[in-house]
Amino acid sequence: MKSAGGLVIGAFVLLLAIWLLWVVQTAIDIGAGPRLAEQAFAGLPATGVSNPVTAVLLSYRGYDTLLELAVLLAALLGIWSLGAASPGFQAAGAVLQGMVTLVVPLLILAGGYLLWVGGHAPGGAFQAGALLGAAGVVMRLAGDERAGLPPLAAQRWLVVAGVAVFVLVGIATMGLGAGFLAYPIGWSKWLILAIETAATVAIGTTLAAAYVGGRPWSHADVSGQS
Amino acid sequence: MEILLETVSLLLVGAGAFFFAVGTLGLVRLPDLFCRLHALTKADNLGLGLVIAGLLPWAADPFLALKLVLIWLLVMLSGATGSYLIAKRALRGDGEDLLE
Amino acid sequence: MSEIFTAAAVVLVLTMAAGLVRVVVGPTPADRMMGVQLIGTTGIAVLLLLGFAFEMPALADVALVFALLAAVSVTALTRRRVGQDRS
Amino acid sequence: MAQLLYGGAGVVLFALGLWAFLVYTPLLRKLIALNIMGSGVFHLLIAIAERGELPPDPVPHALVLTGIVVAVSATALALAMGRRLEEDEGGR
Amino acid sequence: MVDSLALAVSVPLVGGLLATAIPKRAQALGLLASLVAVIAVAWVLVGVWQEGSLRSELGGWAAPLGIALVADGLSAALLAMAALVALGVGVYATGYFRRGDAAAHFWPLWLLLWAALNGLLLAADLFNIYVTLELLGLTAAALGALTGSVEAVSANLRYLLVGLLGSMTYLLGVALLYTAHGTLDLGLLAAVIQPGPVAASALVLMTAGLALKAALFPLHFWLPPAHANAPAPVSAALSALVVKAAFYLILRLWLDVFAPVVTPWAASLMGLLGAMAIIWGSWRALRSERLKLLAAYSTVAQIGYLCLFIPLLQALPPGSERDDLFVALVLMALTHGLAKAGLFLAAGLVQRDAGHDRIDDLGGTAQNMPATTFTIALAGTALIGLPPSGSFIGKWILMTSAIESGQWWWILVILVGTLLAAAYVFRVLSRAFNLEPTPRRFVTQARTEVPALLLALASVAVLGLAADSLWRLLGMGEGA
Amino acid sequence: MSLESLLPVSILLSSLLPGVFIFLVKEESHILRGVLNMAGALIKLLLVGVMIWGVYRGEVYETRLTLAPGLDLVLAADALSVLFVTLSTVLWLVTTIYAIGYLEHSPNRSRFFGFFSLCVSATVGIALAGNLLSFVIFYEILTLATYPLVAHRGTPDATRGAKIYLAYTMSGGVLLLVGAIWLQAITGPVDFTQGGYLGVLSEGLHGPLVAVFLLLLAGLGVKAAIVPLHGWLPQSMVAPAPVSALLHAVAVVKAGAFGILRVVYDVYGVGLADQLGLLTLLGILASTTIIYGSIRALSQDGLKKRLAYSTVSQVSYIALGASILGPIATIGGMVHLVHQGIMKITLFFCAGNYAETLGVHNVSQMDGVGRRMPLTTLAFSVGALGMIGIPPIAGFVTKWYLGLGAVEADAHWVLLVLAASSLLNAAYFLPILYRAWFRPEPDSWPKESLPQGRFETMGALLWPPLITAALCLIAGLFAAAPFSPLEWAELIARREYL
Amino acid sequence: MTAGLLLLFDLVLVTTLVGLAIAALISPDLRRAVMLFIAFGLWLALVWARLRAPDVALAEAAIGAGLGGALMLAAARRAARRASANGGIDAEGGEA
Amino acid sequence: MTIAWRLLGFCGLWLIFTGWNPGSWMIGVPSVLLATWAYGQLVGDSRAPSAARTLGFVLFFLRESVRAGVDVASRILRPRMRISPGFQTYRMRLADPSARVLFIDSISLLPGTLSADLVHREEIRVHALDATLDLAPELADLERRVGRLFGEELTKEKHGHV
Repeated sequence: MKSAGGLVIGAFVLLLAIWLLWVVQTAIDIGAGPRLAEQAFAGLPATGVSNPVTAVLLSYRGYDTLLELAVLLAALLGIWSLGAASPGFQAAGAVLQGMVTLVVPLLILAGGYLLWVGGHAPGGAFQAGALLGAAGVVMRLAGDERAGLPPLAAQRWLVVAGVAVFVLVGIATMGLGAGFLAYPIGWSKWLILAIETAATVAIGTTLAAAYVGGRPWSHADVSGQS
Repeated sequence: MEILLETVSLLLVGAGAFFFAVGTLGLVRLPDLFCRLHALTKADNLGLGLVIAGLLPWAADPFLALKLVLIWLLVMLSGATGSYLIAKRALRGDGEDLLE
Repeated sequence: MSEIFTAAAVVLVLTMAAGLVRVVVGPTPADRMMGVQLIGTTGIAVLLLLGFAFEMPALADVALVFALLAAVSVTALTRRRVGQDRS
Repeated sequence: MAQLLYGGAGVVLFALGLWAFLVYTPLLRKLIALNIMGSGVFHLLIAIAERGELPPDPVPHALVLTGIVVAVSATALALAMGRRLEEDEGGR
Repeated sequence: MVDSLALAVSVPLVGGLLATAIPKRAQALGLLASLVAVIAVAWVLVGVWQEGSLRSELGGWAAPLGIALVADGLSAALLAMAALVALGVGVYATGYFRRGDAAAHFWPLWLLLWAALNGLLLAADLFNIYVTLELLGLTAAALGALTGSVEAVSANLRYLLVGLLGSMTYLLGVALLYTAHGTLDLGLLAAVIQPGPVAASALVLMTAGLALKAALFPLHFWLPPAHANAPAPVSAALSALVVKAAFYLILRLWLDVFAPVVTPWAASLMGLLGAMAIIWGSWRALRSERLKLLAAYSTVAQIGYLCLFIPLLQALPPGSERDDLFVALVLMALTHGLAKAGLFLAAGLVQRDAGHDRIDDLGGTAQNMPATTFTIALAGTALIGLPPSGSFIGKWILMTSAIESGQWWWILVILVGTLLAAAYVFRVLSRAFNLEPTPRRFVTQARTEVPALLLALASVAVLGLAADSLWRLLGMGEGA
Repeated sequence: MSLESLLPVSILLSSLLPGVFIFLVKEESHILRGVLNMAGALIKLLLVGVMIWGVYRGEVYETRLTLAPGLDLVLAADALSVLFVTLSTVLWLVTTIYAIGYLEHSPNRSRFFGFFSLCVSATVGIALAGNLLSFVIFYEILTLATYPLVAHRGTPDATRGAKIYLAYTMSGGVLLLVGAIWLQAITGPVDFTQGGYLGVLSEGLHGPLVAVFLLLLAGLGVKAAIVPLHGWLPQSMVAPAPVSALLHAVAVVKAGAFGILRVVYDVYGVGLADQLGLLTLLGILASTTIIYGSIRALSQDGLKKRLAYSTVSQVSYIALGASILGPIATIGGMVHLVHQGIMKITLFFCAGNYAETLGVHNVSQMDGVGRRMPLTTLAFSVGALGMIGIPPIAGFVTKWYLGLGAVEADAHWVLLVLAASSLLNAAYFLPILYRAWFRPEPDSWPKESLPQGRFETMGALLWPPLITAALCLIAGLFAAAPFSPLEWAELIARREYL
Repeated sequence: MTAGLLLLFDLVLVTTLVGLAIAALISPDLRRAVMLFIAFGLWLALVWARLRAPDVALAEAAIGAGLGGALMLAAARRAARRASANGGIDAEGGEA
Repeated sequence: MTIAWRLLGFCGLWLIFTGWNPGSWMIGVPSVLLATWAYGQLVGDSRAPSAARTLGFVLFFLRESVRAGVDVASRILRPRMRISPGFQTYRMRLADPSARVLFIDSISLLPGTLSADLVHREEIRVHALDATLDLAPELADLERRVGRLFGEELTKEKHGHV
């Protein structure tokens, strides 16, 4: 089964790859200009942040990021709807526990650092959130069934925090007469920081909860559920 | 002064690269899992330490230098823990498992 | 100086590529994981060297993340769930 | 030059992922294939953002960051669904 | 400045957040959010009706750098349909999910799906479309797997994977376009795009990706199991809206952005695929043993009808004839959306009442639930394309164009498709006539039956008889 | 919106709205349902009366709803539509009374009367349709609305019959649709015009126009049961008697025949149709059907089946009338639209009465029914003799005018057809009458239910056939009076041949 | 000098990246595939760092080495256990 | 008191991360607090190392690390590798959890040894590249140094060779 079909598919994909290589070359030749880079740098002062990537993510294309956070939330909701979490891990031995004891606070600290630094240097909410999520993963691996997360009711608020703050800021700016997510001059930096902070917390919680892999401890905490 | 610094750096980084290479060689050459763990933890940690030492003079500010050292410490911590975990799992085995 | 760093990075990348043989040939998952760890450690060195060669201090942060997460996959590989261990 | 080299690598990764996605059936393989496909596209984007001496174009970087988050979310959901299936099969 | 376009996306989003955070009140909050969202959509609709088209630059950044939301007649029409279906599905869901935690899982995902859908319909940026597509795909797959049965989870897992494959392929096309033209905005891209290998490849890649998501033959294989095994309100939304959304994007790309790139040959290929989808989908629907599977296969066929328009639209020069044909296409899409939603909702009731949905054993149930059977009949009328449904008018115009442009062979396909559709619809309906005892009243469970009935009725009566206003809506959208 | 433009749509709604409400009526609410039914029928009759008067005086009634650019739903009243509308309205009233009695104790009455009203609405819509699009719309709705009536009983036979009915009518509908669309693609949107509207633009389009005509004829011929498209009609005899009555006398077959009249007179125009050779074709088809139907009727033992084949045969008189060039034959065909309707409905009512009261379904069981049920059999006799063409019953008028028209147009073969068919009519009806009146009563009837009133059967079943039989006589006796069907048909023919 | 070195560097990076991808995709053993995929992720982060995209490299490193790797490893381990259980060497009576 | 030290430590780390940037403390303060709290949750009951003795240990550690690297490199680089691997068991006497962890980790970074398992809370199985040597004295020395760092005095003789 695999031999004949696989060969056909292989040949097809090979041809596709060759064709695409040529197309990519053509495309690079056509579009060798600055694309959006110069515009992005030119707009930087107005965004209140000096890291261009953050400016794109939260100012120019903030709406994308808003929806991206919603995607993350949707994935977690899907995971939660599939049933209870898988069993936790055995308690960590001394050596692993020793590492976890050091690494988890460091991950939290590094998360905070990346969040902060995102305004003017590489870093930002997602990287920071990923580190927080990794802290959760490490804790679960070390035997904490909850991956260091608060009870489910609180978790629910935490995972929506990112999108919530984002969209509320958007609606608020609209109410101020500036259009959705159009930050007023001068406020931009702080609003972005606020959004990023909420997003970091939400991403961290979501990733850790996704690693837990289901509605955690559904027997004990069923009251928060239905 | 500059030249001296560059030479020291060059030597340290070169030595570091050498130890990395040796570690890799050990990883490939050594006969069993545990021996390879030795190569991985020790040679690479030393290599990284040397590279970082070679870079330290070029750090723009002391905080960056400290960050580099912190990275090294973290690598050692995780290297030691990782090798311990692998060795332990390999020793105990559990059917499915890491030694196949 | 950046030439030296780049050259060192090339050497390191080559050794990493060689180390990947261990990931491919194994023979045990633990061996493969060691190969992965090798990429982690050597990668940190490469990142730092590149960071200095390109004058991008941010790469040190990437290295920091590498370092912080180096042990996660090893841990994930070796940990057992409740009730799954024989010993 | 770097654009072409790395962009070409991106296309190759995409094609490889596509091939593996079509050829293999197990979920995990398909997910790996998808992620490699995605990485290929991201790779292309990052490659064209690189502009030699000039600072790179931040827009593709931002797009790729968004793409990575989306890919991770989807992978996590797919794995959870796969686990659910395994449990059901095990229960039979 | 209140931005109705942004509200149309953010209101369901906020609703989803609230429903996530407060699961005990998920249903009430969800319904409330649905109502507000419908108002927001109505607002957009009024705006489009008056202005022709709306555009808002989000974040205060103009197009190439920022992201814009655009509503023209086409998106407004689909937005309105989505709102109608969503409202129906929402009310239906309050009666359908009896277990509290099922509702608590349904509502957040459902509102996120709606937000994604509105976002997709309003998007004017290639990458933003990708994000909305992914949000749509993830929520749809998660909702589809909500019953938790092995069939549902495995079918929707496949759906998820296929959807991801589609979005990755689409994204590669986006990357190529950005490489060559340095912009992601649909309007700007349409202005600079030129026929050539890059544009052609991007079009092929993006279309292939979207065709996977739109279940265009032969990439439809994932749809029937996924839609047939999802909970009824979800199947309704999936079939009526999610698949349409992907097709909407194909349409946007082919007609707006890539218009100079599309060749008659390519358009005919789309038509051919559509024709095959019609025949194959209808045939499989006729052969299905289960009601929901039948409905799912009929979706495959209906997407085929929409594809038939593409070669004809491509062949016609801009002008009133082409506009008519275009509106007819939208009319068919709307009719099918509403009808399919009604059909799936009704099928869900039948399934719950009978405990199964095997067509051959449905006699008693069909007899027992007149309103539901009636819903199936009305929806079936629209699916076949009988008057006075909107799809009748759509088919009329489609066939007129086919004759006028000399592509008469599509008519044969339509005829066969119509007859097959009649066959599979009446195969179900004939079960309603048997010797079971008389039902006592027409409607037994108003909360579930009435939304389904109204949706089906809208597809038959309202869309058919008030189709002219659609011309006004879209005609103005084109003029502006 | 003026009163004139509201009238056609009010006529439509007077049966549509009650129909919709009847669906919602609880099964046991007999009275409410009856009131809705009767109120609808009476209001419709009233409105139709107003319309007849208006049309007679030359008023124009038109409702126009734009569905899409170039696609108008037009409801308009001309003389031809008034003829058909009046027939439907009167017979709906009668049939409703009959059906209320007939379905006294059977299940699913709300569903039945709901679809019944929809069916009448569709028929009225067909009658009032002012262009081909509207015609097609109501034609298809009629298919949809009659399907549940055919399948109503829910027995395997019923569902099978309904399936066959549907297969035929859907296929026909699809062909009609293609024809209509093709025609519209050629002409653009044009309303029905007296004398036809294709004449002026037919230059160079003869080929397509013939093809379109064939498509339209195929579509309409299915419902009009023209051989070889008649197969569904005998099969759908499984429906309850009121349905058969309405189906055969008014709604379905007449819709087809009416459509043929519309296409020949108001789309193509007789001149063009003749020029294209279409009239000859139609004439041959009609004659074949007339003879074939009669021959098949001879061998049927089931009473309803015999009547069904009789319908196949009789309806084609209408097409035959249309196929003969000349106003007199036109009058004959048009008036038969009405005459065949009232005669055939009488026969079906009676057949239903026999079945309901005595359990008699077959001709062979009918010995002596005239003694047991004299009034019913009297009505039956009137209908049957009318069918054969005995004066002074309505059927005679038809055949007379058809014959005259044939002579006028030098189509002498038509006379042969008429004579043969009359002989055959006699051959399959007279034995029934003989059995009914002159054979002795059997000891017991297959399944007798006791009469509840003073008469041989319950009043609601008895009065309708008596009324329609009377109408047959009146239509024949007072054929020359103003507002008689004949007079009206002459009015139409004058306008068509103007 | 630098340009040449950089080109060499690029070539090694790209070749190895593609090699890793191929190895990960065709590896017959799922766990090996996953580990190769983790290695691929780390390598990708390196490549992106080389392409001056530290933001993206950070994200890829954090995800590839952290959550993604852990999730996939868990899935691969389950698959391996099931395979061994089906092969009759059931360790402790199955997972479920 | 320990909390203050921990806070100070994490503040120092924050400084290392961000450099001298007053504004950063807006995020820094919550991060440091959270990290300190998490550390407190995870660390359990354990002593802190003595700051004064850390320097000495670090120097020792650096020296040993280099020695270890050179040692392993020299073994690997010989054409016929000079190894005879095997296990030895060492009974640990340290009491403080942090000290034990530091000890076990340090073993892996010292020449020729690798801690592989901990049995019954005190028996460390040590893998040696050259198992022919007796590792006990060296390990005991290391253990003593670690103990001293945490304020635990261990006698020189009583190393637990099994």
